[in-house]
Amino acid sequence: MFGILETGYGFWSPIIWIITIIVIGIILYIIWHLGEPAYKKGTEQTKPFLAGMPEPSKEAVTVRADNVYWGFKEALKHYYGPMIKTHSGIINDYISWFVVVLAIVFVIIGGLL
Amino acid sequence: MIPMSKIVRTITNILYVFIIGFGFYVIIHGHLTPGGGFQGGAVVASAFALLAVAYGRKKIVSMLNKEHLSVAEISGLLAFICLAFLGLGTVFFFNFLAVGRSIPVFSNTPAGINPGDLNTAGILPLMNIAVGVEVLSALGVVILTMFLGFKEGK
Amino acid sequence: MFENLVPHLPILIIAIPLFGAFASYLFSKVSDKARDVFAFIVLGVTEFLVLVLGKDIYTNGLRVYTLGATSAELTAPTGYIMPVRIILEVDALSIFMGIITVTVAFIVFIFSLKPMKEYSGTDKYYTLMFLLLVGMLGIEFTGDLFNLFVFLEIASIAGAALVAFFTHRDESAEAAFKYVVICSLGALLVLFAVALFYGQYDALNIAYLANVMKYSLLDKIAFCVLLCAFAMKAGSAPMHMWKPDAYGEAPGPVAAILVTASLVSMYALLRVCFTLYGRGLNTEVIGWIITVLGLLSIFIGVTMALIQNNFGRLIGYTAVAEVGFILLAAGVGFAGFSSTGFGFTALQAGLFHILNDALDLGLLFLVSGAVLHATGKRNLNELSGLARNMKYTCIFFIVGLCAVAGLPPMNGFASKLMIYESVYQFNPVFSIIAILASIFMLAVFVKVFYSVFLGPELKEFSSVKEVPASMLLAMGALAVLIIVIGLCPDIFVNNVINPAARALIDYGIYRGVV
Amino acid sequence: MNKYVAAIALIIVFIFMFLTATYMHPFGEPENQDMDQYMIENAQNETGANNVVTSVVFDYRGYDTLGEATVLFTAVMGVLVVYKKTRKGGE
Amino acid sequence: MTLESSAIFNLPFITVVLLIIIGMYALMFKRNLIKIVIGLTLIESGVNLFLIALGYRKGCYAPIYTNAPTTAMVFPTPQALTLTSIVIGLAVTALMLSFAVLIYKKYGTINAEKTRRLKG
Repeated sequence: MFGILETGYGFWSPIIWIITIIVIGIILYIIWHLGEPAYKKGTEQTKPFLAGMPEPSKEAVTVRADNVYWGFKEALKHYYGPMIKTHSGIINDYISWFVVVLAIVFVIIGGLL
Repeated sequence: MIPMSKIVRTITNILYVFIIGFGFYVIIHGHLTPGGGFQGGAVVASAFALLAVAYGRKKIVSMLNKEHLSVAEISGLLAFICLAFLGLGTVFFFNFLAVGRSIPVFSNTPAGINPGDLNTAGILPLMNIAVGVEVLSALGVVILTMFLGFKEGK
Repeated sequence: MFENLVPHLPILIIAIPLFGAFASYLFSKVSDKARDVFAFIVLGVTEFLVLVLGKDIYTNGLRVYTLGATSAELTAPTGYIMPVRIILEVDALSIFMGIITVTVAFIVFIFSLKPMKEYSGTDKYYTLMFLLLVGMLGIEFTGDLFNLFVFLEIASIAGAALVAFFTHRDESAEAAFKYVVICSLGALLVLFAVALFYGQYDALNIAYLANVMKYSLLDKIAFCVLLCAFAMKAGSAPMHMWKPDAYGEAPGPVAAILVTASLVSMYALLRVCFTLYGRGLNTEVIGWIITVLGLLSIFIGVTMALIQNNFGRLIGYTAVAEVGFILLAAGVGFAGFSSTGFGFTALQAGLFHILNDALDLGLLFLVSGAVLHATGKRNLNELSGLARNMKYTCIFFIVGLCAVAGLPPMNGFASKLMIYESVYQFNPVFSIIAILASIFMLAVFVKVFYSVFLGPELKEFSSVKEVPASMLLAMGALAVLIIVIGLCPDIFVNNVINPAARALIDYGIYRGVV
Repeated sequence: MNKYVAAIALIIVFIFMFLTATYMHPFGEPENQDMDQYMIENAQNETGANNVVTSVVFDYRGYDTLGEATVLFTAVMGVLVVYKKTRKGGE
Repeated sequence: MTLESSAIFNLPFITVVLLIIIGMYALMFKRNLIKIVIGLTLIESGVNLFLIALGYRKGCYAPIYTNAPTTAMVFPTPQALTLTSIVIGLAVTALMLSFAVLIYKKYGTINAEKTRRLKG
């Protein structure tokens, strides 16, 4: 049938998925519609309120890409430390890795098979 | 780079004609003797290298024009691929001069041991010449470019 | 008249871009406009021809072209057992890859019309682009091992020169040097393997070699060399390190087409495994090796992508992970070498993922090129809030993001679902790792999306304008392709992927031409 | 990358490459020679060239030669890209 | 099998292997970019020598009809292949050396340990 991909163990149909998304969207729209009607854009309501302090500049509050997964990187320090060290950027290391893989494949296929 | 001494330049003046002549000999006799377009082109390009070394940076720019060499390179390649395209009536790369023998150019086909005749081998000599022109100008461009080095923007 | 041309299409598809490469350099000496028009015509004609050939091959089966013989179908000389000339052999898989290659190249060409005007040396840029296309097409269509080496070198050299195109940047020279050293090492080892075959069987034709193969120790060693060389050129971990370097420093459109170039190496790997060796060696062990390489690539690629700060480099690491998915599927497909069951599904999924990968990563690299064109920056730390001024680019990025991360209903989801399900039959743990990596991938691109397009608008970007229409058109074409494939994956899988996978499994047809 | 691991890998590769050298047919006595024998016998007749190598280079494997000339052309383009004039603004 | 034709006396092939391994050694352990290029050309010469050596037949001459006896000729194909691969090697070497020159211009050094701004 059109739009149904049989994978052999299940199926995937984008059509059904889109119908589901539309239904969910309608429900969300209804919920949004029940919200506070007094909200107005561009009035005093939307201004950020920082305990009476002046608002800092945009440059200061921008979260930079480096800081996005800071906690994650900090938690996996023991994985990322050696990993960054391995990606040393020296061309000799790149070739060494190739030769190591070649040796392993030689031993497995040439030696054991 | 500064030009080399007068002795070197004089010898170069005499020698480079012979080197280029020998290179073209190798190109043209590619289907009869060891050699061919690539080897002959490399020989000719070595004459360019000799000139570049002997005369130095300033003089060589007036002697060899990179643009002209570039155009020669493209025309050699275009000639080569067009020769291949010409066989397309049968098959790409078909040796239409040697096999049908309808056109009396390069169409002799000797058999067995023979001293060799230039008028043989179909499109092979033409391809040799095309490739020879391409190689000599390509190597010439490389030699000139690497010899002259970086040019800063205006 | 046109019917007479169809037998010649395999060579014309390679020779016309090659002619275009030579002639476009001449044209650019006349004027840039003439060159652009000429290149457009040549690429359009190539695209048309490759589609015609595709239709022919999907209906009539494989096509053979003998270069220089008295007839195109005459693979061996009359009354003789083996081929002495170079043979082009185009089956469903080759033409599948060919259509991907030419389409991506066409779109990339349209994209690079505007942004490359700002740099010097555009004449060389287009010539090298054509040559890269020729190299890839040559690898795909050839039926001769030495010829494959030659075209591998053309693709490598053109790719390296394109990586170095931004000579005003310091790092591009370094990236190009690494790229050319790695590629030529791989190509030389391929040549070594070719020499091993030549010494044993005195033949260079893939089909003939597959027929007479004795699977001796020399053949095994040649297989190891070919496997490692092509895996390195495809960018599998732990031999992937050149990939983020090269992709990060290349111009955006060049990186987009280099993705396809590494997928062409993947094609060569599949061709060697399935067609040249087939069931001769222990498929289970080799399948395990390829699978493990794929898993390593997925894991390392995704985790390293998370901490990158350069736009191109980040997508380069995700490209490593995507190649890992393909290797995983191909390895499982090779382990269960059959035309039914999970092995076949995995193989189909791998081929489907090749198609999706070329489109998705191509789109993302084009977006990175567009961002570079608009702002002149690639560092994610310096970018912010571009969605306000670059609405369409932002939308295309969302499409690419969803596709690469495997969010429904994009095409990436369909192929990844097939990979998960078939790999689950092979080994459940692998499947779970792949699913986790896919979630990581989403996290990676959420980071990029947040830091480039969301966030407060900075003063320095307040004057940024949307990129020109030709670039939007190119990105839009890729996005539309992605959405169309995502919405009707069954049509593509049944009509395009299935014959290509069958061409790999039923290797007897390919081998039977000589 | 650990130097010792790399050295051991290199030694393993060397051992297997050495095996290829010893398993290959004895030098000067190839086992199969069908393709080349065909070329030696028929090249002069089919192409008309006295030099069999030239007939192989330009006729039997002419497509390779086209590729080879293209490689040279590509490398020249690459060299020209490297040495190209950079514009004033650094681009 | 006599001693001379026994497999261990495949000396040309052993030379080939040595050339390739020396080239790989240079690629893996030499930090000078020019030496890396030299290592690649060594591998390339090794492979070319391998091809040429495969095409040799004992007591045969160059495959040219001008002078050679028609029955005894060495294989022409490896010579053609080697010609192709030599030209390709030349092209690659020229390109790699250009990149090395460019790296020297930009970084002021050709030490591989110092030319690694792309890492991590």
